[in-house]
Amino acid sequence: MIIEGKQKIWADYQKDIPDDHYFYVRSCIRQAFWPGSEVTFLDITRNKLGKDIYENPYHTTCGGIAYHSDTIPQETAMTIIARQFALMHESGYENYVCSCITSFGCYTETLETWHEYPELEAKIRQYLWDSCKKEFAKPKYLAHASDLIYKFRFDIAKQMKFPLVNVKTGKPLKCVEHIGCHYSKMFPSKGFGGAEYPHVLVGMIEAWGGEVVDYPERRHCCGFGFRQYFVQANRGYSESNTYKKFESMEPYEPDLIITNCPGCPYFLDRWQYVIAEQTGKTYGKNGYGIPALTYEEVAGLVMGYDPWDLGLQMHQVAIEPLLEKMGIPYDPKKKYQGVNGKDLGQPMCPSCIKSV
Amino acid sequence: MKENILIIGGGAAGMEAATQLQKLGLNPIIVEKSEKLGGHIAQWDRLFPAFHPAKDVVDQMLDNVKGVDVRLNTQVTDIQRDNNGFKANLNNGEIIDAKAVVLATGFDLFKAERKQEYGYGIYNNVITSLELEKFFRTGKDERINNPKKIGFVHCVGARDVKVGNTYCSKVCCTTALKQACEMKEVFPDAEVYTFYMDLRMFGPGYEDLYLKTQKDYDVKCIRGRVCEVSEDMDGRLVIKAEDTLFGKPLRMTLDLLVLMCSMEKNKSIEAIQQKLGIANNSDGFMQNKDMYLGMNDSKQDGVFVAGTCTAPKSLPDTIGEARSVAVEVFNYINNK
Amino acid sequence: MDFGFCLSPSSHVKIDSVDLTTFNHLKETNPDVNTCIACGSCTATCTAGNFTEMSFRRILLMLQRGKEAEAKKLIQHCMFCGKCTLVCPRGINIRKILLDITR
Amino acid sequence: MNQYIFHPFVLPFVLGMAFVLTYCLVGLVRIIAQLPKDDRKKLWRSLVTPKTAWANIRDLFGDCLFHVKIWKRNPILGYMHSAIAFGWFMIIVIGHVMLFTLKPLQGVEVEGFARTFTNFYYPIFYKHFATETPVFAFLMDFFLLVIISGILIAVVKKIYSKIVGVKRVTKFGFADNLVRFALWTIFPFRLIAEKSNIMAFWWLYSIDLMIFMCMLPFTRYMHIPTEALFILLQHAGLKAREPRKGYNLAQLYSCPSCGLCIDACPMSVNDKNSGNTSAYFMKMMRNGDSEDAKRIAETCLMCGKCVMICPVSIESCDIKWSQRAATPYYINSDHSYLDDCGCGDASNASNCKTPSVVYFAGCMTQLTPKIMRSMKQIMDAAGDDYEFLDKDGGICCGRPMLLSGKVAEAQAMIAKNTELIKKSGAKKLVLSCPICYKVFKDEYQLESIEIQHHTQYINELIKNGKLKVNKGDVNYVYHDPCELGRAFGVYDEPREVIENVGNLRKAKSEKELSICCGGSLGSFNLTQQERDEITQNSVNDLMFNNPDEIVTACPLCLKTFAKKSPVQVKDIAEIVCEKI
Repeated sequence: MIIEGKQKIWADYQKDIPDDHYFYVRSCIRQAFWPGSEVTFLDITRNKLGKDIYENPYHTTCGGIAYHSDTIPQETAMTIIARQFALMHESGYENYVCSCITSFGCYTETLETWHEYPELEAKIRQYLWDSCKKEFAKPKYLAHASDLIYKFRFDIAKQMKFPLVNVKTGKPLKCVEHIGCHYSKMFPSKGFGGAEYPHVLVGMIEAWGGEVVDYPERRHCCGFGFRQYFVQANRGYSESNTYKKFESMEPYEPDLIITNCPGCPYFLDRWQYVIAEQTGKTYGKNGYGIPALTYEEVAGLVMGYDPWDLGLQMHQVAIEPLLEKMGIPYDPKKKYQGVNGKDLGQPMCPSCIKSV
Repeated sequence: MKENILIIGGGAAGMEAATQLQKLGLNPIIVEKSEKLGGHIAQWDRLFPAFHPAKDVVDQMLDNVKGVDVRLNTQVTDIQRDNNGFKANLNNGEIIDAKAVVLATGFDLFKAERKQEYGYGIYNNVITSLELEKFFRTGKDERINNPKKIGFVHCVGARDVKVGNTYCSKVCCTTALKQACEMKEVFPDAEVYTFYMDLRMFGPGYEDLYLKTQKDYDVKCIRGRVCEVSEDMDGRLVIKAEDTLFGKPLRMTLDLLVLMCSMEKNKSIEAIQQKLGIANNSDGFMQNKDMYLGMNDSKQDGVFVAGTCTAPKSLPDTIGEARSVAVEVFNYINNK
Repeated sequence: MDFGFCLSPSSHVKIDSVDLTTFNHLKETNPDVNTCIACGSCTATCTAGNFTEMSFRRILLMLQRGKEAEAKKLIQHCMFCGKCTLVCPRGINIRKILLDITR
Repeated sequence: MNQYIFHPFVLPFVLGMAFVLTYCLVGLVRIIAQLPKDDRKKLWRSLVTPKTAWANIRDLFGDCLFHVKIWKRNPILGYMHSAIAFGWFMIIVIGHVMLFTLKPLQGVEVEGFARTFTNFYYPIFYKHFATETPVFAFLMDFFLLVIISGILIAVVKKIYSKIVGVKRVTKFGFADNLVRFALWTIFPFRLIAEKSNIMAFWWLYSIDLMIFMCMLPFTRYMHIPTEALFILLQHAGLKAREPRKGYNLAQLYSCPSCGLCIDACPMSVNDKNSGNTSAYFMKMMRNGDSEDAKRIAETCLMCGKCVMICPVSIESCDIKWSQRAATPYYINSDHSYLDDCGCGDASNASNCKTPSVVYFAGCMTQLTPKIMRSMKQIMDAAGDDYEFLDKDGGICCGRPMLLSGKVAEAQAMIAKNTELIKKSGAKKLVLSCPICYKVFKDEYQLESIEIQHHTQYINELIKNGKLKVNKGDVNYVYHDPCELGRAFGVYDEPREVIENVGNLRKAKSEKELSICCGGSLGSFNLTQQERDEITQNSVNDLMFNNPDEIVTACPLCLKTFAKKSPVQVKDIAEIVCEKI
């Protein structure tokens, strides 16, 4: 591997991210999968980095899942997006930041389509007015939330308490970075580092002391793929994609996987359990899996947030070995306790992969 | 006094045009931006289809242009029409008056790093066809360490809208097979694969080369474009392609991947080209008057084109065009 | 546990691990096997191909891609009539190769 | 024992004779034992059936002693062979007859066992032990000289074979050469010994005989005793079965390696391939050199010319076929798909009338549509009701499969085609391809359905006036396809047809001597280039009298010749069609 070659590409694929004042929109499924992540993101940006980040309570889904599942037409999806942009405009913001990669893809695609087909933009403007009586507006900047963390990765590093280093060996943790397909595969110029060698997560890993694992199936989709998952009979196809990635990364013995998409950490996490049940195989050491975390969770961990506050108990793959490696203190008793100390109930113990 | 003919470019087309123009009693002046004549072909080791040493051809051409006025390390910075023809300013301060201009500016090799998925410049064992020729000439390339499995990718930067080049680069197929055979000669134990979209063996003896490649050299030609290259734990290359004839995706590990870079228009001449009013054709190369009877004429009076500045061409094609441009220029001068 | 779905096998041909013994053996006695250009003439004219999936072109590829069992299945349909050999533009002695594969 | 009835120099001879007799006897028993039961029965029956018994006697004398077949082919070689064989035979016969008239030199009478023992060698060395009557002396000397004259020809042939009209001769190893040298010298030594009575020559004569007889089983000269058995077996109607057993073994040892087949073989056009001819094949099979023999068995075009030309009538193609059939296959054929295909089933066509003729074009004809088109026009013009069985592609006739030695596999195709043909209800089957014709004639059980090749069919149509043709002035030469000519002797019908539509010129080699086109499906191993050489040679032969067009009656020959011929190549149906 010639790192200079990658650096050249990374330098070529940079984009402008404004320094402050962001309009934040959430992801539908992340709130269910990883509720701690978005909270942590807002906390880090607002309270640790001191940024102005606004969340409008009236914002909705971007329509992406319905759009990619062929259940709503493009115009409908675009009108939903136009409404989100209008909310931003009404709130006095022009830097649009979304939490979801699917959304990011939809927004990028929509903006590019409007750019190429102004008549479509005019049509949507009319639809927006007809349906919501809202003024059409486009954001000045569009960013994914991970772009922000990437931008401020060194500021976070300054506040870092637990770098991505194995405290026992002193060696950097081996981190697999997994980028959501819709981050830059559709529009390489819209993502940090482009489509082939994205830098957005690599930058975080490097800044926080980890070592990036570049394995042959790095580019491969996590296996979510919307329709492949939604139909139960097709789920084996989804699972097989994940399996392919794990088979490819296994020899590198990664310590964790960092992702920036709602679906990826979910599938990379849950399918490990399913693969273990079906084949008896686990990819971590001693019967554990490889933790697949969101970038916010990783940022939270290195900055010293309590693992259970970050919502790491939501992961099927036990997180404890990683915490031990990083030397992060945690209270095993509190794993399944809610914020008010209420018992959340433990998951049914899987027969193969270790959950504690 | 002999009429001056300004030839921009001292590669195969420029040298051959100068040779013929001199024989026709005109005074060709070659302006070459690099430090020596020969162009791309001088970087080549052997030529398809019969593995003829390129040096023999280049040396013969160099011998032929002895006595021709040659300016090396020189570029045309400005060119204007005047009553006598053209007035060209060179970057060494010199001004050349010429009756006609022959653009023999050749091509640029596609920059392989632009096809990011092939990882040129990122993975250690991905090299270009030109670098392989250098290895054949010098026997030295630290990336080539007794490879056991070698792959060739055709059409890198050609027939590909993703890099903006929709044309076929014409010579890469034959070059790939030639180089594949040569690799087998250097490394007889290696398995050599070529990944092609179509094998375009258009010239005399080329199809025989193809047959020889398959039969005598045991090179395996797989119809399918390599779509993805990665590195494995041992630093070997993992490639993915579809075997389209078999109808199944395919993956394999290679020790060396050679990218058959296509020809692209020489961009360094664009300013002068604009000054002369020569447009580009749809492939981005210089436009000639028409592709049948006016292939050496540009749409501008007194400006002629020869060789790969108008389209990808093989060496024999280029030499043929260079000879015909000499006749065109000669007729132009005599009819004036 | 039954999830109602399972891992689907990879459709990739993994050239690295393909067992080429049969093909290489064939190649020793019939160097022609390398020279197929996949024009499909043999398949188009095949008498057995009129009724079955028989295709010499595919059989050759199957042997090179580790699908020997499939190749051997197809070859069972051959009638050895020799039309393929007559139409091959590369002059490959197809009938002989087919016969050799079955040995 | 008196020196006049015994001398040690007879011992080498006695030893040799005892050895060769034992060897032959054991061999005979072995071959007979290897025969399948049915074949053995056939053999016994043939020996007592007057017809075959007579043929046995006729051929034993005609072929083994007089070499009639060689005489016909080449009188010089015929004389050479019969001089040696018949001369020697006569010397032995007369010698034994003489035994009763001989007077021992010392008047010593011997009785009992000694008498029997002396009888064994007495006629061979009689001059040393006894005086003979002048008539016998003359006869003995005469036949001895006849033999020597034959040997002289052999010596000349060895030195310069072209003088006796043989281009290529078989190349032999040490043993063969040694025995040949022994054979050549036996009789001159005997002559000298008899005339001079020098002891050394008696010794040489006897040792020569010993060498000849002891080495005989290991050389081509084994054909001398084996041929007699082979004639009996062949007349019994036996067929080749296991490659190196029984009848085949007799055939293998009956081959004299004379090499006549080398010149005859179309492959010999390239000297490199003359090693693939039957003479060498038989030799390899005898030696059990099976890898090479297997290769040759599969290289042979199966054109049958070597069989036709063989002075011993050895069916070498059958031996090659039995070698092919003995090859094990690890993948068996599966033609079960034929069961449900309604291929070529034209019986549901619009005309419900039963056709009088069913036409089967065959695979090869599918590649030469002009033959099919011509045949349709001819049948239309003749007004015959016909059904075109494989109009939309049919099933292979099974002959190519048989040629690869697979009998059971071919049955699937034979059965399906039989079913389709019978279903048509036609009384006549017309074929365009001699390859099909061969298998339909040999293997199909079509009962009352008459099988014709289109040459025969067209000839019949012209003869009975159903087809009117005009005679043109084109000069044609006709190529006899192997599987029509040599296999079934269909020589006259095509020639009659051609003479009806144009002029027939002769080729250099015609009819049973016709040279294979080189395209034969019989060969598996020949490369395209090797085939091309054969084709070129065959074309040259056909062009001998500068014809305007080459006519053949086989789609494969047609396709093959078209590549190399300087003039147009047409099928006989095509030229007839042009003249309707």
